[in-house]
Amino acid sequence: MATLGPNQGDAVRIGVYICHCGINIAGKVDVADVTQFAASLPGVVVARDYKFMCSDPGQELIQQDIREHGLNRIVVASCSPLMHEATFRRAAAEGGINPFFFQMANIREHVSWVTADKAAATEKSRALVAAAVSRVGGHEALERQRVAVKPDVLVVGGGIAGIHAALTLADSGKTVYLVEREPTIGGHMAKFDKTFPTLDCAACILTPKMSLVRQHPNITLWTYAEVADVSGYVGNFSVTVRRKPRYVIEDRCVGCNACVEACVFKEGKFADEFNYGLAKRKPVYMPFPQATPSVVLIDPATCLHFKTGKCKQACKAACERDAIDFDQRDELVEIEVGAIVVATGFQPFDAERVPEYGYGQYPGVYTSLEVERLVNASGPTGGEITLRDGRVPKAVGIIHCVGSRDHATNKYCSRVCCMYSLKLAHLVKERTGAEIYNFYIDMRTPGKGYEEFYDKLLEEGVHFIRGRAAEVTDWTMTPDEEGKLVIRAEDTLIGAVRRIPVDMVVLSVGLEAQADAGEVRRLFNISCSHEGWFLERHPKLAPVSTFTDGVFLAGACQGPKDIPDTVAQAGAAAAEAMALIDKGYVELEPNTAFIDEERCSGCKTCIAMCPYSAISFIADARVARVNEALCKGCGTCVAACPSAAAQQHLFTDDQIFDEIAGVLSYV
Amino acid sequence: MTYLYYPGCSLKGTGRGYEESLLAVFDALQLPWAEVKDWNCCGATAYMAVDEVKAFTLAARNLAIAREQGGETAQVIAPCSACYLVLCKAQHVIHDAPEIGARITDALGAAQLTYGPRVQVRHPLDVLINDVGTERLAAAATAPLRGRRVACYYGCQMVRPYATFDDQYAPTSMDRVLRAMGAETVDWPLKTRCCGGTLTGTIEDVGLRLNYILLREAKKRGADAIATACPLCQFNLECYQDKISAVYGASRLPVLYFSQFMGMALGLSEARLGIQRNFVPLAAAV
Amino acid sequence: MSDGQMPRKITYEADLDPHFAEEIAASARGEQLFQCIQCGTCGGACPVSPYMDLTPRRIIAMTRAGYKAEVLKSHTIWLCASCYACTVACPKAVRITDVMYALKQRAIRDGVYPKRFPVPVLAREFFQGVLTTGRNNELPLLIKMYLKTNIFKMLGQAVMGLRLFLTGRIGLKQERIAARRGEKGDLRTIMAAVDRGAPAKGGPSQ
Amino acid sequence: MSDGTFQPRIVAFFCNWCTYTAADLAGISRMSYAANVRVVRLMCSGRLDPQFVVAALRQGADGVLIGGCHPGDCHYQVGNHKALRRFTLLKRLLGQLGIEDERVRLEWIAASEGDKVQRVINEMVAQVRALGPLGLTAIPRPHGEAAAVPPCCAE
Repeated sequence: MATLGPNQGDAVRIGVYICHCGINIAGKVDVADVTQFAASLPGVVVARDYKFMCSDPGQELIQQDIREHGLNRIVVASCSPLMHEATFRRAAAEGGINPFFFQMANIREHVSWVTADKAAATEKSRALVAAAVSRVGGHEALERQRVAVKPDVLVVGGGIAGIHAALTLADSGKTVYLVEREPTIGGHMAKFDKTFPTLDCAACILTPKMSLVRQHPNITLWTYAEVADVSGYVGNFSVTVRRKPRYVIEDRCVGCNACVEACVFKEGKFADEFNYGLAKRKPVYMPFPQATPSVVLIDPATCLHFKTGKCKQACKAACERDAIDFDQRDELVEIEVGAIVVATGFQPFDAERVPEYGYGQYPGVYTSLEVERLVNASGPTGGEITLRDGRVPKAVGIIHCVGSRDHATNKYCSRVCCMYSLKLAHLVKERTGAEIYNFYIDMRTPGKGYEEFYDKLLEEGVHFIRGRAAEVTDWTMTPDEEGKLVIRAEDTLIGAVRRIPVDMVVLSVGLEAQADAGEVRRLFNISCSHEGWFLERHPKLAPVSTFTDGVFLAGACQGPKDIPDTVAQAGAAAAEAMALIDKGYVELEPNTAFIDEERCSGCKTCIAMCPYSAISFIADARVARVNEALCKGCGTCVAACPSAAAQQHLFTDDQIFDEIAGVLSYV
Repeated sequence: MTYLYYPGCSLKGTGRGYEESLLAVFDALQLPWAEVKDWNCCGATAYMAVDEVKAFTLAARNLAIAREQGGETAQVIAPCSACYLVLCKAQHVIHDAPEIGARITDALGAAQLTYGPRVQVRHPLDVLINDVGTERLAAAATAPLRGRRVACYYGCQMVRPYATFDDQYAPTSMDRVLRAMGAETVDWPLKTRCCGGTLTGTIEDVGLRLNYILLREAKKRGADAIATACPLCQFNLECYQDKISAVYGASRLPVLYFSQFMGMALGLSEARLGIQRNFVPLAAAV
Repeated sequence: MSDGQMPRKITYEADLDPHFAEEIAASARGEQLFQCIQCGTCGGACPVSPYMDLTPRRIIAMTRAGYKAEVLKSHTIWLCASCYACTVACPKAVRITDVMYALKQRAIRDGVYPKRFPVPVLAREFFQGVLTTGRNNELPLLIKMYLKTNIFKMLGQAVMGLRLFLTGRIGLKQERIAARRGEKGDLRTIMAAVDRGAPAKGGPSQ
Repeated sequence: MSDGTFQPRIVAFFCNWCTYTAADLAGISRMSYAANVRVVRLMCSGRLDPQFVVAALRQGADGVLIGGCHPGDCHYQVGNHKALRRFTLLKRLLGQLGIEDERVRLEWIAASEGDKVQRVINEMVAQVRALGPLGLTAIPRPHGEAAAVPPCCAE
């Protein structure tokens, strides 16, 4: 056992509390043994075990012991400090001692939940408790620094999640910057025809919200823009937004489409992104009729002016308000915000990655999103469901789980495909009277009114084949298969392999993280799961927070979810951001670095280490000094200091050496 | 570098035409080769049904000999799909299941052989596409196969599940090789659908039907011949055509090894390519 | 499995073999058997499934549940042509072809395959032939198989056999490897060593 | 743990944001792994002073594991790069002292990689167990003693 660290003032009197966490810890760790062991450690005055230390009586126990036994240091061995460190620091403070005279030992996540053997778990718990006891003696009293919070909020992504979060925040009086990468807000929802399970029209419920965003005095909307850089920390973020040139002056354009009419291309010639290439557009175009803002843009990749420099610029001539500007460049805008809501959404799975289903090979194979556009009255066919050759399908196969629940693509369930497949089955049957065959693995309809929707489809005579389709092919076995696409699958409820000829195949593609999720997450300093979904701070208790304070998540960027869940989560993220801003300040963890000027040799090694330029050299004194307001508390400078002059509060060399000694003191 | 040619049993028997034509093509393209010395049967599918470890041991004996003959990174050419698969599979199992791997390497050691984990097992199409390249092939085609419409049939075990040189669902290597030789190849969806393997010999009605479907579809897509890369596929598709015709109606279509087509394009004689051994003459599409 | 006149369809737990699934999973080098979600992709992808009495999916389910007798006497495992279509298509990475091999090995070991069914006979004869000579000799193999299963069927193959002989595609000469007993690379030495290295339990009886 | 096999003691230094969180995730996911590793939490792998490693080895650790965010993912921008540079120098020094390579290991483990925590710890425990005890004499560290590591390791 190492000697206790040096302390200022009174002798160290430590209280150690071993939590059972019900059976979560006590089921694996002999808590009585660990408690007894703790009692034997130097400086320990009281050692107890208790069923739930985080409960009110548990915290009360600590406070009572502080009063009765004059404790001045507290160690709690329970769950992860990331879970309850704040709880117990508060308990210590309420008990009358400095909250940083506290140390936690993680014997749940790091011991009881990961160790098979009881004796080994108990021994490891002893070591971690010994380390905490060894370290806490050297803790110093610290004060938290308060920093004012900037009152504005940035919302990234203008799909339904970003729209709802922005409106909620703006309605509460916050100034909101809404940044959207595409030329219009609306996201995927704007492309849908109807929404399950109520079958209300997506446009009818979405477009009013889109207009509200445009009109709201508290919202600054930047479409065709991306966040280029983020710096700062909770309450004080500096953000750079890059507005891409749309070659149209946004304030002047009234969306009259005169330029589109006038374009030298008489007909649309290029794949229309909004309709997944099922329609054509011109180089100057309005993304879709209800685009918000109602402003056209010019695509330089297809515009004759940009490609050849030899266009008569009919669009420019046609604009009465002189809004066309071929010389537009990227524009960088700097803003300061207190909180950020990330709502960057998902991307649909690329169906060509499952070659068995023939997407891109057979014209009769469509993705579900393409069919959304075909069903849509404002879509490329005016809502007529016709195949690429003009025929109306008589039989349609809908293949579920394309790019979901598959080790070769995505292992997870995309959550929405069963329901949207049912919706499309209903819509296609309603419009065409076709026979519809759903090929599913498991029908997943957990949601309000969802199972009832499934019941309705069963009544409508839609066929359900429980079996994952093995292939879509065009080779035939029987005369009725001629000219058709054949779906081969085992009907598992019957136990027979079936070949079902259809005219149209709909691939219910799953949801994937955006291709650039990795870059976006670095920008905001947040984490990703293996699949690229942004990681929430806690899967149950902090579902919209991230590991970076002040950055919140909304919608499908966190994982596949449907519209009701997305909107609920967007509201939650807005509320979290509001809570932060309305509080008006943040208390920073006092783990900043500092320089012992007596020891500093003025070598400036630390200065180069700091990524935040928080350390400067004081020429007169020939020492380095840390600006604590800028320091984020990584401790990189401390590790680099050759004379041990640089130190970090809460992580001083001595505290860490004590912890190492403690962890190894027990064999 | 010399390619080590692993014939396997079929290329010395029913698949003699494959051996003759492939080696003639290798010679014509000046690809040096030597036969694996005292090779043994790969183990094939039937062996795995009896004792898997012994099947992999059989395969590993060949790889050990190849290592001795051609060094640690010797390149073994396995033209027969079953041999190719079994040799690849043995390598995977020995690598992935260390306890089985140890048993096998110990057993080889008992007969003074050392397993070669880095020996590369390659299909001749892999060599032709990646080592030679279609440009060189096209340049060598002195008698290009103008006007010939070939359905390339890859079968199952060449592309599944271990091959990395081609796509598992829509392979193209044989098509690319034959197109370089001047032939036209037809696009058809049954390129990798199984011919039934030994089922023609054991459960004949099932085997015949599988091959009937393949022949019918190839013809329907306008092919005037099928090219294969496996002695068993060739045997099933060709030698059973009389029986298939008896059950399902006339189904005659010439079935050649891709190497026989190549040899023709390279100007080699039919006799050198073993074409006279085929049951269905090249001009016999019905 | 029958109570008097009507066949009993209910299965009692006592009818099942609780260890069967684990034995098969172990023999197929992995426990992916338990990952199966019964989606049926295997049967849909299988070119031979139209002729199977039980689809591959049912084989997996029944193996998992311990229906040893029913699984081992199923035609399915002998119809499997090892084309690996199911294995590459399986969304849960179950190596179905290897499961079929494990079941074939078990059926041969337990001697419960369908009577006079030629596949297991072919497999065994092939095995013995290769063990003796190191090479597969197609003609003797086929003759033996027909002798042991259906001798009349051999007459149906006579025409083809003759043509193969005339085109030089089948020979009478016995192919064999050169390494003799005790020499370097001798197959019998190797196989005996494999047997010695085998775990105490399992491994086929010959 | 009392079956007589050598139980190595390994001290781990995990950064708060990635690897420590990943170890928590391994716990939440109930991924069982060897109990031989005891974690000391740092805010950043950049805080890792090579003296910590030396201190651990001197006081009886048989191995040291350092965990940080993947390159490019550091919560503090580049702390993990600094850690890597120091680690490289430290390894050279330890090598000269005859301390085997497997005993001191640096791993990038992201917050989502609970499974990697499990795999790395199990792997390292097996490797160090195979090497046997390090057997450096445990000399109690006198407080305030000056750096026992050459200045080259400071950065």
